[in-house]
Amino acid sequence: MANAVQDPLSEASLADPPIQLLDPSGKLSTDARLPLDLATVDLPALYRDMALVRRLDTEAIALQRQGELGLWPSLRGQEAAQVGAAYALYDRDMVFPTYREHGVAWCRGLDPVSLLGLFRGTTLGGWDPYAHHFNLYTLVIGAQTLHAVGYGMGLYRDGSTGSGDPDRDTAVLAFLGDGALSEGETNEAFIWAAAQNLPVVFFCQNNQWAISAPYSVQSRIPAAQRAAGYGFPGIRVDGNDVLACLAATRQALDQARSGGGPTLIEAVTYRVNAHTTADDATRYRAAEETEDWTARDPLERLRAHLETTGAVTDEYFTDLEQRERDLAERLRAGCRGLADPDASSPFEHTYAQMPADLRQQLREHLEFVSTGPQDGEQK
Amino acid sequence: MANAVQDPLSEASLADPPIQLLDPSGKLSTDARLPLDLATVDLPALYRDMALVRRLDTEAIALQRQGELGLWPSLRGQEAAQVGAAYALYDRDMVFPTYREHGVAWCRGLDPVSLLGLFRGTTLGGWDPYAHHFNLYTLVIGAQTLHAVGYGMGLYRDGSTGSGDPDRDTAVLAFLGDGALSEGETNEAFIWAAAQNLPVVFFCQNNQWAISAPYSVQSRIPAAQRAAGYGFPGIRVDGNDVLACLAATRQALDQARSGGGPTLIEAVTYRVNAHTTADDATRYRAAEETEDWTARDPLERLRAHLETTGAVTDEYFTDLEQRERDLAERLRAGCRGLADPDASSPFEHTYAQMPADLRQQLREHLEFVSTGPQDGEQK
Amino acid sequence: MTVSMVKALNDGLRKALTDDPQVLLMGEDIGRLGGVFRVTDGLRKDFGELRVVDTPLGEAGIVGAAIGLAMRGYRPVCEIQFDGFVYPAVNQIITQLAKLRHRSAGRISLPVVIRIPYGGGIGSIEHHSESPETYFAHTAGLKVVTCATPNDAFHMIQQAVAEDDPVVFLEPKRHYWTKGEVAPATEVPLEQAVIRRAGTDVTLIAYGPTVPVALEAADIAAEEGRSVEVVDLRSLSPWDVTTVRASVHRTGRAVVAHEAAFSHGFGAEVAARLQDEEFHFLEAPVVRVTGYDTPYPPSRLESDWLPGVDRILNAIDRSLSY
Amino acid sequence: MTVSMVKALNDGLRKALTDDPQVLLMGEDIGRLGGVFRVTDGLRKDFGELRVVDTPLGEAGIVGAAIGLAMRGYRPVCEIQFDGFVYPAVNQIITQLAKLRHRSAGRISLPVVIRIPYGGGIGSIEHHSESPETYFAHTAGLKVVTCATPNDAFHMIQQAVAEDDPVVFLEPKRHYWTKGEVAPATEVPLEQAVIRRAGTDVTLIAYGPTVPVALEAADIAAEEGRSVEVVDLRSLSPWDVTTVRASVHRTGRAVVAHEAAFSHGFGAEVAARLQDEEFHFLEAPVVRVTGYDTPYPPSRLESDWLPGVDRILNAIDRSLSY
Ligand SMILES: Cc1ncc(C[n+]2csc(CCOP(=O)(O)OP(=O)(O)O)c2C)c(N)n1
Ligand SMILES: Cc1ncc(C[n+]2csc(CCOP(=O)(O)OP(=O)(O)O)c2C)c(N)n1
Ligand SMILES: [Mg+2]
Ligand SMILES: [Mg+2]
Repeated sequence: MANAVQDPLSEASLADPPIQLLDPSGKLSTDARLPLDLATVDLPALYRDMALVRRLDTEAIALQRQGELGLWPSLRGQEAAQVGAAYALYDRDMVFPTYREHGVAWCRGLDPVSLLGLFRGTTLGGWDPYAHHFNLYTLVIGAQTLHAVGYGMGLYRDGSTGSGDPDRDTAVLAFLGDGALSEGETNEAFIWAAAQNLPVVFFCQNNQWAISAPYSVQSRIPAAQRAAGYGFPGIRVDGNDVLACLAATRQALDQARSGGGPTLIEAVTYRVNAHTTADDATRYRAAEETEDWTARDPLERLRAHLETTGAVTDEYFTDLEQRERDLAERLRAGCRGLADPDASSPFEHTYAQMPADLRQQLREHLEFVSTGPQDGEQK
Repeated sequence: MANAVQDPLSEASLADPPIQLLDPSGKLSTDARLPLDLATVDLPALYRDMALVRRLDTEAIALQRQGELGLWPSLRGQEAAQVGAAYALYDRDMVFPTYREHGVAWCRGLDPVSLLGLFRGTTLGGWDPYAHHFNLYTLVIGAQTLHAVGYGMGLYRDGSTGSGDPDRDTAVLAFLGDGALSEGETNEAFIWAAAQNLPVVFFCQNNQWAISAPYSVQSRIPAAQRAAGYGFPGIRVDGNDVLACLAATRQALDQARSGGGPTLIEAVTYRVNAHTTADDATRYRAAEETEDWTARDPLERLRAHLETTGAVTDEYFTDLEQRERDLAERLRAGCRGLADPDASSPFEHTYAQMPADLRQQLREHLEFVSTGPQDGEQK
Repeated sequence: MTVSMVKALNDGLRKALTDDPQVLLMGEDIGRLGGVFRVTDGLRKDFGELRVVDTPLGEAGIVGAAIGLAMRGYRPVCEIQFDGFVYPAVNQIITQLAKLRHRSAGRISLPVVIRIPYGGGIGSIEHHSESPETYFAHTAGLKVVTCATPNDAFHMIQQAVAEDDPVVFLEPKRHYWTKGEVAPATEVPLEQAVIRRAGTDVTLIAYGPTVPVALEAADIAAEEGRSVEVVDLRSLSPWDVTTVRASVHRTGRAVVAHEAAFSHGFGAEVAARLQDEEFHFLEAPVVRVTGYDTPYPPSRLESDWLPGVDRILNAIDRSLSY
Repeated sequence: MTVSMVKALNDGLRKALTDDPQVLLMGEDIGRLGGVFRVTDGLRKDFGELRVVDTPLGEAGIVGAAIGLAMRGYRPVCEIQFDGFVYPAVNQIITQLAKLRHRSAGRISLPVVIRIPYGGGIGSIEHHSESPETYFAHTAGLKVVTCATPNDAFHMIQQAVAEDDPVVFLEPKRHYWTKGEVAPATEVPLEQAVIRRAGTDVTLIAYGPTVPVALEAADIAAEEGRSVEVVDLRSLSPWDVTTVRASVHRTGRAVVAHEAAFSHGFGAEVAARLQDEEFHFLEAPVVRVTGYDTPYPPSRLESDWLPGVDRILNAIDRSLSY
C-alpha cells in the first residue's frame, strides 16, 4: 500500500536506533539530523549536575527508608534525559513536570529540600512555580500537558513567541512518561498544540515502564511517531545520552520560540529503580533487563569522555564528591527540618477569601485540635 | 530531516486527493491501492438505498419543520459514505454509530420509524441494538469509539476474530465525525485498538465541519494520518464515492476479521445541510462552499453511471420513486403514531430491579400524574 | 433596559472583555457561530479570534488549557456547550482546577469561569437537560453560582469573571429568552442569596431554573391565603445559609426545589443544615421537590418529571399540614 | 478463616472468575504486579492475561471498553488504581455506563463493577485519599457499595459481580490489612445495612473506612454508660433507609460519619431523610462528623482532619445534650 494508505509499521524508523551523539563508551559522534555546536556545551557542568541529582535521588531513597519520607519516585537512569533537557531551557521558559523531574528541578535552581515536602506529607506543593518557571509536580497522569498548552496559548497571545526578539520569545517544556501517552488528555494536548501551532515542546521520557506495564501495553510503535498523527515533528533520541537530549530539546525549543510550533521528543531511557519506593519491580521484570540498561548508564559515558579527553582534572572529581556530600547533608538536615503545616492551612488556601461557613469549620477544627482528645483515654 | 525526525507536513499525502473509484461524472476507475471486484457489487441496490436514505432524511427534516420532531441531524451529502460502509458489513458485525448514521441504520434493516423517537422525545433509544447489530445512537462525542474497542476485545476473547472460519470471524465498525477526532476518548480508543490489535474499523466521516468549526480547528493534516501516530493503517477515500467507501470498508473489515487489526478510514465528504435543524449554517460558512460540494453529489454520480451504462431500466427509477413515496408515507404515519412513553418507564429501566426508594418515588409520581394539577387552575 | 438573559450575559461578557484585556472566552462554536445559544454573539467580530476562541472539540482540553492560560495571567471564561458535556472536563476541574490554589499554598490563582447552560424543560434530547450542580458544589475549591434573572445574569457573570477563584457558572437555559429589567449597577455580592418575594408562612428555596417556577407557585399560594417567602440562592457554593436560616427562623417551614435528582441533590444539604441549625424552630420537616432518582427522561415526559408549580404547591401543602 | 480484606477480595474475585467464564478483570497493573495493593495477586497466573488484563494507562478507556465488553456478554471488573484517578473515567461512568439500561428500555444490561480503593488515613500523597462516593451515589443508574470487613469484602465483591447493574465498589484502603473472620456463605443481600453493634441511646451511621472508627467510639462511649447503636450502611446507592429509620425510631438520635467533605456529603442525605421521615421521633438534630470543605490535606494533617474517634465522641455528646 502506498500514499493515502499509510502503514507506519513498515516504516524504516521502527528499526532505527535513537539518535546518539555520545556513545556508551564515551565517544562523541555527529548526526546530520541533530547538529550540536560543542562550543556551546559545558560538559563538566553537565556531568556535575547529573552526578548531583543522582546523589539527591539516592539520598531521598535513603530518607524514605529511614521513615523520613512516605514515598520517593526515583529518577535513577534518567539523569541525562532530565539534565540534558533542562540545559536547553531559558530562564523564562516555563516547565510543566510530572512527579519524577527532580533533575530538572535541580537545574532550575529550586532548593532541593523543597522537593521533599510533597513526599514527606508536609505540603501538596512545596515551591513557588513562578519563581523558577517550574510548575508544581503533577501526579495525575497527563494532566499537566494541557496546562502547558494553555500556557503556550498565553505566550502566543502575549506576543512572546515568534516575535523575532531573542530576549522575548519564550517556550514551554512539558514532561511526560511513556504511560502518559495513553491518557486522553495527553492526546488532546497534542491536538491543540498542533492545530494552533503552539510553542510547546513535549518531552517524553520513555523509561520503558509505567509502573508494571511495559511499553508494549501502550503502543506498538516508537513514541516519537505519535506526533506524526497530529502533524508535528517527533524525534527519537538516546535518553541516556545527555548531549542528544540537550541538542534535541534545544532545537525544539528554538523552533517553538520562533513560532515554529510543537515537537515531541522521545528520550529512550530506563527506570533503573522500581516505580517508587513503594513498588517491587522484581514482581514484573527480569533482573537481566535492568542490568543491561545499567550498563548503558548515562553518567558513566560522560565521565569516560571527560576522563579520556582530559577535559577535567582530578580536582574536579574531588570537588564534586565534596559537593555531593554537602548536598546529602543539606537534604538530610533540611528534610528533618521540614515543619508540619499549620492545621489551618488547608482552610486558608482553599479559596482566595475564606467563606463564612469554612471559617466556622476552621474555628471548630482549631478548637478540636487544641483541646486534644476530649475523653483523655486515647487519640 | 529524515528518519527519526518525522515531519508529516512535508509528506506527499497531504496534497494527494482521496482515493476515488467513481468520479463525479459517473466514470469508473481503478486504483491499485484499493481493489474492488465489481462483480461483487450490486450498483442498482446501492443507488436505491442512497436514494431512499436521502428521502428518509428529507422527510425527517419536513417532520421537524412541522413540529413533529424536536430536532433532526441531516445526513444529506453523506449517503455514499454511509451506504458504502454499510454494504461492507456482515450481519454479525457490530456497528457503533454516532447520531447521524441514518443511512447505516437503514441498511442494517432497522424500521426507519424507530430512528425518529429519539428526536421526537418519545424515547432515548428506539431500537434493539442486538437485533440488528447496530448500537443505539451516541450523542456524547467520541464515547462510542471505546465501546467499539471493548466489543472488539470481547470478539477476540470469544475466538471470533482471526479464527480463519469465514462463518465466525467478526469485526466492529465504529463511526465518528471529524470533530470527534479531538476528544481524548477517541484517541484512547485508537490506542487500545492499536496496542491490542483489535478487530475494529474506525470510519470517520470527515464532513468538514463540527457544527461551526471547520476541520482546520481540529487538525492541520488529513484525518487518515492520525492512525500513523498509533501504528495502524489509515486510508483516505472520496466519501462521496460509494464504491471507494465500500471497497475501503470491506478491505478494512476483512483485515479486522482475519486478525489483522484496526484501520482508520477517512471518508472525505460534506455536511450539505446545517449541523441539525436547530443550526444556522449561514452564520459560519459561505454558500459557495456548499454549492461546490453539492456539485459533487454522491447520488448524481452513481445515477449518471447507471444511466450511461444502461445498467437499469426506466422501470427501476419509476419503481424507486414509488418506494420513496411509500417510505415517506410510512415515516409520516409512523412518526405521528409514536406513542408517548409511559410515565413509569424511566423508573422501570434505571435498574434491573427497581429499588424500594425508587418504587416509592414512582408511586408518588404516578399519583401526581394521575391526579393532575392539584389546584385546578393551571399546569 | 429590558433584555433577555442571553442578551444580558452577552452584555456582561462584552463588558468584561472591554474592561480587562486579560479576559478571554473559549469554547466550542462560541466564535463564528456565537455559541449554540448565541450568548457570545458578535463578540468574536469585536474582540478577535484570539480573545473569543473557537476550540477543538474536547472539554478536557478547554478546561486544561484554561488553567495554563490562567497561570500565564489570563482570565479565561470557558463555555461548555451543554450540561451533559461537562464530564470529559471533570478530571481537570476536580483534580486540577479546584486544587491548585490549595496545593500551591495560595501562590497559584486560577480565575477561570466555566459557563454551562443547564437544566431541562426545553424539549431537548438526552444530555441536554442535566443538572450537575451537586458534583461541583461538593468539590472544595470551586465556587458554583447560578442566575435566575437577566439582571443577575448581567452582574453575576461580571462578578464571576472578577473572582480570583474558579467559578462554575450555571445558566438556566430554560429561561435564556425570558426578559427582564437590567440595572446598570448592583450592590449584591456574588455569594449572597436574595429574597425574591417576602412571606410569612413558609420559606421556598430555589435557584436558577426553579426560581420563576417557585414565584409562580407563590403567586397561586397567595390566592389561597398562603404567604410564601421565596429565596433565590444564586450562589450554591458557598451558599448563603444566613439568609435562609433567617427566613426559616421566621416561617418555621422550608421547601426546597431543584431539577437535579432527589438523592444527594442540593436540597439534601439545605435540609441537613436547617434541621441542625434551626432544630427548635422548624415546625415541619424540610420538604424537597426535585427531579427523581432516574436519568433525565425523554422530553415527552419532562414536564411531569420536573418539579413544576403543582408539585411545589403540594410540597407547600405538606409542609403546612404539620 | 481469618484473612485480611485484601485476601478476602482476592478470594472473592478468584471465586467469581472460577464460577463464571464471562467474568474478567481489567485495570492498570493488576496482572503481572497483582495491583498496587495486591488485590489481584496471582490471578493472572491462574486465569491468564485475557481474563486478568493489564490495560493501557487510561481510565476512560478502562470503563469505556468495559461497556463494550459487557455488551458482548462479559462481566468486567475494572480496577481504578486510586480514588483520585477515577475522574478521567467519569464521562463514561455518568453519561454512558449509568444510562444505557434506561436508554435502551432495559435491552442493554451492563454488569460492570468498578473497584476503587478509597479514603484516607494511610499517609499517602495527594489524589490517593479521596472519597468520591457522593458523585456516584447522586448518579441514577449506578449502584454504590462499600465493605468494612473482610467477610463483607469476600461476599459483597461476588454479589457485585453477580449484579446486572453497574456497581461502584469502594474499598476502604485503610482497612485493607485488617484481618477478620470470613464465613463461607452470607445471607445478607448486597443492599442491606447491618447493625454492627446494638445500642439504645443514639444511632451512629457509618460505612467503609469509618465503621471500625465508629465501633471504637461506641466502645469508649459504652465505658461512659452510653449505649451507641452502630449501623454499617454497606450500600450507599440504594441505601437502606428502612434499617436506619428503625434504629433512629428507637434511639431518637443519629450521628453520621464519613471522610468525604461535609457539604453534600453522604451525611446530608441521611440527615435530610431522617428529619423528614422521623420528624416526630428525632430528639436531636442529626449530627454529621465528616471531612472538611477543603481539599484533602497533606498527610501530616490527615489524622486531625479525618473524622476520628474523638470527633465522633464529641458528636455523640452533642446529640445527647439535646
Ligand atoms: C490518571 C492517573 N491514573 C493512574 C495513576 C497511577 N499511576 C501513577 S504513576 C503511573 C505510571 C506512569 O507511567 P509513566 O507515564 O510511564 O511515567 P513514569 O512513572 O514511568 O515516569 C500510574 C499508572 C495516576 N497517577 N494518574
Ligand atoms: C462531549 C461532547 N461535547 C460537545 C457536544 C456538542 N456537539 C454535538 S455535535 C458536535 C459536533 C460534532 O462534530 P463531528 O464529530 O464532526 O460530527 P458531525 O456532527 O459533523 O457529524 C458538538 C460539538 C457533544 N455532543 N458531546
Ligand atoms: Mg514510564
Ligand atoms: Mg463533522
